[in-house]
Amino acid sequence: MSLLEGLQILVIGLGTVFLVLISLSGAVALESRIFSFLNKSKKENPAAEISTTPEKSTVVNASVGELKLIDVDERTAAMIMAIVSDESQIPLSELNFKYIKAIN
Amino acid sequence: MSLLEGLQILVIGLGTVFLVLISLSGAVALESRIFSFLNKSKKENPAAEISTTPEKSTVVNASVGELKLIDVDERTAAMIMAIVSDESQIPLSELNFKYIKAIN
Amino acid sequence: MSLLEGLQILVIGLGTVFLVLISLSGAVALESRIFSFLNKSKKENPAAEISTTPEKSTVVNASVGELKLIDVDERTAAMIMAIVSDESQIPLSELNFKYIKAIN
Amino acid sequence: MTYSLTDTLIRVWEMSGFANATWQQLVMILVSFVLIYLAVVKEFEPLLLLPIAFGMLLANFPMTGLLEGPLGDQPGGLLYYIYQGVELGIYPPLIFLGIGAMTDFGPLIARPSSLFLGAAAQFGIYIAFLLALAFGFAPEAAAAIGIIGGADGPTAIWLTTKLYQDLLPAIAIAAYSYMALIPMIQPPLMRLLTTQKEREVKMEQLREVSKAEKIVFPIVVATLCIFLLPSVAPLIGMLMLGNLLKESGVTDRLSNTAQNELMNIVTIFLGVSVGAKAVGENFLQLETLKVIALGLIAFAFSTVGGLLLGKLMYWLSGGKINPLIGSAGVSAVPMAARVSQVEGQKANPSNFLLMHAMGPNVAGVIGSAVAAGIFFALFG
Amino acid sequence: MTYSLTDTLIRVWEMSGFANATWQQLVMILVSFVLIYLAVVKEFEPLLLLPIAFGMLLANFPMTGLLEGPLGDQPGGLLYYIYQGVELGIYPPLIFLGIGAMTDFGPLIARPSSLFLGAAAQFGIYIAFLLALAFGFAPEAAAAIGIIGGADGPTAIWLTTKLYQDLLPAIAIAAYSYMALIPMIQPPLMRLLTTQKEREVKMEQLREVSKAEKIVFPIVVATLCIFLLPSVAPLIGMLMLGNLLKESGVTDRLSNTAQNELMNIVTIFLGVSVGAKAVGENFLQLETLKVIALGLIAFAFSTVGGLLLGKLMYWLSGGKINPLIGSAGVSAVPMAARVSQVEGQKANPSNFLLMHAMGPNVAGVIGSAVAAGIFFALFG
Amino acid sequence: MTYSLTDTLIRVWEMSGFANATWQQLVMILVSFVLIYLAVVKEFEPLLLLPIAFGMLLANFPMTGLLEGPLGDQPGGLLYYIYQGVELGIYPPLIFLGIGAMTDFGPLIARPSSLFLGAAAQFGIYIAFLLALAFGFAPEAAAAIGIIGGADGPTAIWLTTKLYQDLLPAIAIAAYSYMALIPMIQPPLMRLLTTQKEREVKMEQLREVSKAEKIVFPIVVATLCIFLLPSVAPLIGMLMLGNLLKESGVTDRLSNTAQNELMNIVTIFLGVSVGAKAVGENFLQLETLKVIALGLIAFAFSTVGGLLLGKLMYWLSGGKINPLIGSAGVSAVPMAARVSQVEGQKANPSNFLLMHAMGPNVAGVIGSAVAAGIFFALFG
Ligand code: NA
Ligand code: NA
Ligand code: NA
Repeated sequence: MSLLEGLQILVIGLGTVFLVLISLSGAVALESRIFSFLNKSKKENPAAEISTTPEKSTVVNASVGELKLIDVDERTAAMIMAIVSDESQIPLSELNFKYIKAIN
Repeated sequence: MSLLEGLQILVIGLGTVFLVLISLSGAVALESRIFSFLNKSKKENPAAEISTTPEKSTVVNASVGELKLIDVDERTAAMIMAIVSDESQIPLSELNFKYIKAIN
Repeated sequence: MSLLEGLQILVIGLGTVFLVLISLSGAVALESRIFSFLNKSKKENPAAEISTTPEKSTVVNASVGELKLIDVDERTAAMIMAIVSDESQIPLSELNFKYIKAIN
Repeated sequence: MTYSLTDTLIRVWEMSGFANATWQQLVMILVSFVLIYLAVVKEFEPLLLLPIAFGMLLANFPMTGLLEGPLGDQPGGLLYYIYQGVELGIYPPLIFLGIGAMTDFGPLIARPSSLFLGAAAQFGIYIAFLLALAFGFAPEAAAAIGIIGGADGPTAIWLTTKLYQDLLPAIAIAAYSYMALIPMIQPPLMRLLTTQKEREVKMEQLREVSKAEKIVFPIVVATLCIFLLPSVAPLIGMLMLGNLLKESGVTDRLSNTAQNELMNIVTIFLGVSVGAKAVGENFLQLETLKVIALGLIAFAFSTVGGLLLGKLMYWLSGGKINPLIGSAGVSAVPMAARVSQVEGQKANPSNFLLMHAMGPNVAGVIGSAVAAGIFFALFG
Repeated sequence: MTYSLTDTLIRVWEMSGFANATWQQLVMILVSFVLIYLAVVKEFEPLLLLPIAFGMLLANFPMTGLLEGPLGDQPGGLLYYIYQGVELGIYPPLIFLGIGAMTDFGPLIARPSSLFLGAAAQFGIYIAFLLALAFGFAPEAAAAIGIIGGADGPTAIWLTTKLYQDLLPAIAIAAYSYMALIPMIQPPLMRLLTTQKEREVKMEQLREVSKAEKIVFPIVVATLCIFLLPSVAPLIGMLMLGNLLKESGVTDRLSNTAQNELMNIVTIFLGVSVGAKAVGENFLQLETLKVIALGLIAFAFSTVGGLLLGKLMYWLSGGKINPLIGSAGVSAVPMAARVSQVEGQKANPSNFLLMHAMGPNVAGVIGSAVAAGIFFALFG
Repeated sequence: MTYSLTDTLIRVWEMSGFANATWQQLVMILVSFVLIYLAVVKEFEPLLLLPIAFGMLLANFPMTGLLEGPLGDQPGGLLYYIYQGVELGIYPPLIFLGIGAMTDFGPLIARPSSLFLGAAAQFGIYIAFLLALAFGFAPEAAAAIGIIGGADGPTAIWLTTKLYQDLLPAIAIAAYSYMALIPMIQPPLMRLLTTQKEREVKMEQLREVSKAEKIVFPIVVATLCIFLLPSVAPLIGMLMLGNLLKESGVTDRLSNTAQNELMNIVTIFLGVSVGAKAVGENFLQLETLKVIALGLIAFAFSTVGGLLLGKLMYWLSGGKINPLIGSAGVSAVPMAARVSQVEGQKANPSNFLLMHAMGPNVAGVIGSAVAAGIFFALFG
């Protein structure tokens, strides 16, 4: 293959890379617009189905609701509960935490 | 294949499924009888070899024995110890828990 | 194969096993000498590059340094932190432990 | 070959999907999007349906060569190789190994009559088989369609691969989708076929099952089933090996790997492979719609079969058996058992049928494997 | 055959490595030691370089038969079988499955223009390709050499296997070594090509990206890329499947296995296989040195490409884009992004470019896969 | 073909195991039950013996086709495919990869003379080989039988597959069973061959071994062993790769997967495959009993070899070496080392031999792999 042909491949190749990635960039931008549009119409119409899987956090919140947190923030508490639940293979809903308290 | 033949296969097929699962059910019932019979004779003769692997729970109990549980039930305590042991790769027998206490 | 040939194979085989393992033993001994020699020259010249991966323990120590340990030894503390970090997928450097205290 | 600018651009264009897509491929891509939506948003058995949907997407892009076999020196496409595990019947038994390692047969051992319900709930298999024959399907195809009524994915995939590979994606998708839809399919039939009084029945607590019984169980089941029906060996054999690894208590590391990493790896490969069979020419046929319709009928009649035998057992036992546990015999572990629990509690808030329904539920896995073995013996 | 003492000793000796080693094998063994040193002590991408080095060691011991294919009844050697996963193009896509499951495309979605930088940073691929042609390499070899500039190991291995297997070990070793050397290769070029003022630019915080966008992203990318360039399907397809398994949130167990155990198993096999191709006769050639030199040039020009487009975007955006994030477009995730962060902070201690550089960084993975697809379409 | 009721019932019956079982199959099924009992209740190396026993069970059900190869279009049986990993010599080296990643060679590095004991404890291999010849076995079979004395499962399986597959299950079962019986086989010989004074010897504490030595060790061993004996490459090569992955400290994720998930998956497949070779016609032969008897002799003489060299070293070292660590040279890691510990402590309650015995113990793994390599070089 001559260098001239090689140069053409450089142009075509790099061009195609740009073409594909620019298309992608357009598609991603379009995707974002669509989602932002959908979100807006959802806010106006809150009855529309929204979330994909928010149930998990709800479960955590529910559990947190029954629990006194003393000097511990919710994130830490959720983490601790998740660890215990995961390790003990007991679903969160069946674990009975009364207090999570920072010790000092 | 004619529908008549299909009907025969329905009868034969479902019949065989029942045949196999009823045999299984008989075998399982028989198995249970045998084990219950063996257990009875074992109770009368406690020297006979019984358990397959009861050592694990024994280990846990032994450890729990050395430990004060304050406002914590045994199951929770065992769970906590198992988590720490598993995660730290230190056998339970080498972990030295002094107290497990519910905080309030 | 005659038993005489078998006997020869016994001699050759076991001899080769010994030959290989004795060579290995010599090589390992030689390896140890070289490393011990290198270590000595390093101690005289501490600028030479030494460790392969001591960074990990440093990280742990750094974190432990910011932390009050009350009735808890460093090993236990490190273990607890490692468990929480591993389980919560939060790097150790971002976890903020203030105290680790044995409860009594 | 020269690489002039225009020639190369033309070549790239001519080899692109835009220049080569058939309408079938485009439709299939849309179908795969719908399946992805169902798997992700509606959570229809996502562990298998999502890989299936993505495999379908990949297989329907034009000109990729992903499914082509080796040609001379040139190796085949990626999906061709991954598909071999389906073609050679390897993946489904490995999934069963993992399922066995995850299954507790305790409730079944405690009440062996659960197995009758696990047999009755294969009724829909044969009804759908008969209807499929009536619709003009070949016996092999009819058997594969019927097995949807077993409500058991790996079994359906295994049998379809052996008997009629063209229907593989349709049957797998129908099986997994209807399994996800069990909470919608079963309750109306349960209320239709049972009385309030029947649904209110509280069942006696199950006896505790000893460790030894649980260890012997998989050996007994494997021996008896495979003796009676040798063709069932890959499925029942691996299911029971997995269960033995679990129950023996001495091979925990093998049991854990079988039910986690090995199963996950095989699940990804199995899903993608099955989806990859769904290329337009085969899938976009009237047959596919028939399969989907017949699959629903199969599920419904399996449910009916379980419920009717449940009613019979209610009657024979003098009202000790709640017929609602019959519908759990379709397998679809553990959804069908949960449905029994929910319906039982609706009739009587203090009613806890879950453990009682788990017996028929796991019996249904054995039942549909047996039914598949019979079809394979007859038509394989 | 008789087994007299002397005869057998002679036979053992004649079959030993000492009696059969070629100088090339001895040199290769030394090379493998150097690579082990680099992997272990210098931590040059040890996850792949250590298995590669050990595979090279094993393959260059004399008389082992590890690489021999089956002959009649006699099965082949261990490395022959493990190598099949490379030969058939299976391992690299599986690695991409795991990478997809580990990658967060959020920063890329938040700023889609990152993709331009991911394209520009493939510049070195084509420069090295051109130079390789000039050095007299065949076009297929030149393409494989060029792809080193993609700074992406599995892509380089995949393309080289398809186009020119003789260069496989040289190219793989160059790719992984230069990836490890990114913190040394890039900074001088970054300082050379950017002004202090440019490097000081703080970028606006990225918007948060919703879960739904992240789920749709892999589907969009797979569809668009594979339609435009079908040959890219195994790499981009698996990358995006892995990402979908992760982002969907409903298949966590599959995602975890894909990014951990499956990836680790394949990494061991891939590394050992690639190293095993480095037998003396092929590796100890002037070509290998040329490959290594051209690889460095490729890395340098890819960095330059990314930086130059970064400067253009700085200028077009009125100074809102810090051109230092351009060099992260070479991929080499996440090292190249970290280098951008470090250089940015040197210029302005309150400058945090890491998240901004992650966009071009992951775009670079897509970019080099696309470049590989183009080469495969042209020369495969 | 018609499907009349009676015809089909007859067909099902004719194809069932009841109509086709041979007495050999029934006996083999009983044998498999005994092995399951030994694995589960007596905990005889259950990780391998339980899969072996279940594989034997599956393989001896009549009419399953599990072991049949592909025929025309029809794919082969499940166990046929799983067995390929044994047939092609792939599983045992992968097990060795995992073992290498689990093994700490520190005690061996600290006292290299441990390797002499690891050599001496292969004595039984050659005694059993000689006796097997005397019993009329072919040299290949005699070598495979002898290797039982190596007390190392994967090595025995690997060599037997290469030399004489018919004996595979007998040899594997003997090897794993006697490994489980080490605490019964060795103590009488240890007490017989050593004096109370010898057993009381406390050994000097081992020096600490540096990380660098541990990293270089697998490279040195692989290089030297494979140079001397190329046929040993698959076993020693993978063993040392696993160890390097572990000791390097930079590839922990690979080392973890090698010693856990990969090893577990391969263990299941290896066990089931080996068991599946135990079909009645081959296994229920006088040869099997001879193998089992010769295996015990091999274990005993390996123990004796280790102890006798231990006594020599006791004498040469002026009483510094406790000869009880010699018996640990048979490998059977870590049971044999524990037996040394227990016997040493019986003689002197303050005696801790465990770490001292670990050196010969891991040396024994290398020793038997070397012995296997020699046999393969001579008869392969
Ligand atoms: Na079922
Ligand atoms: Na790149
Ligand atoms: Na040994």
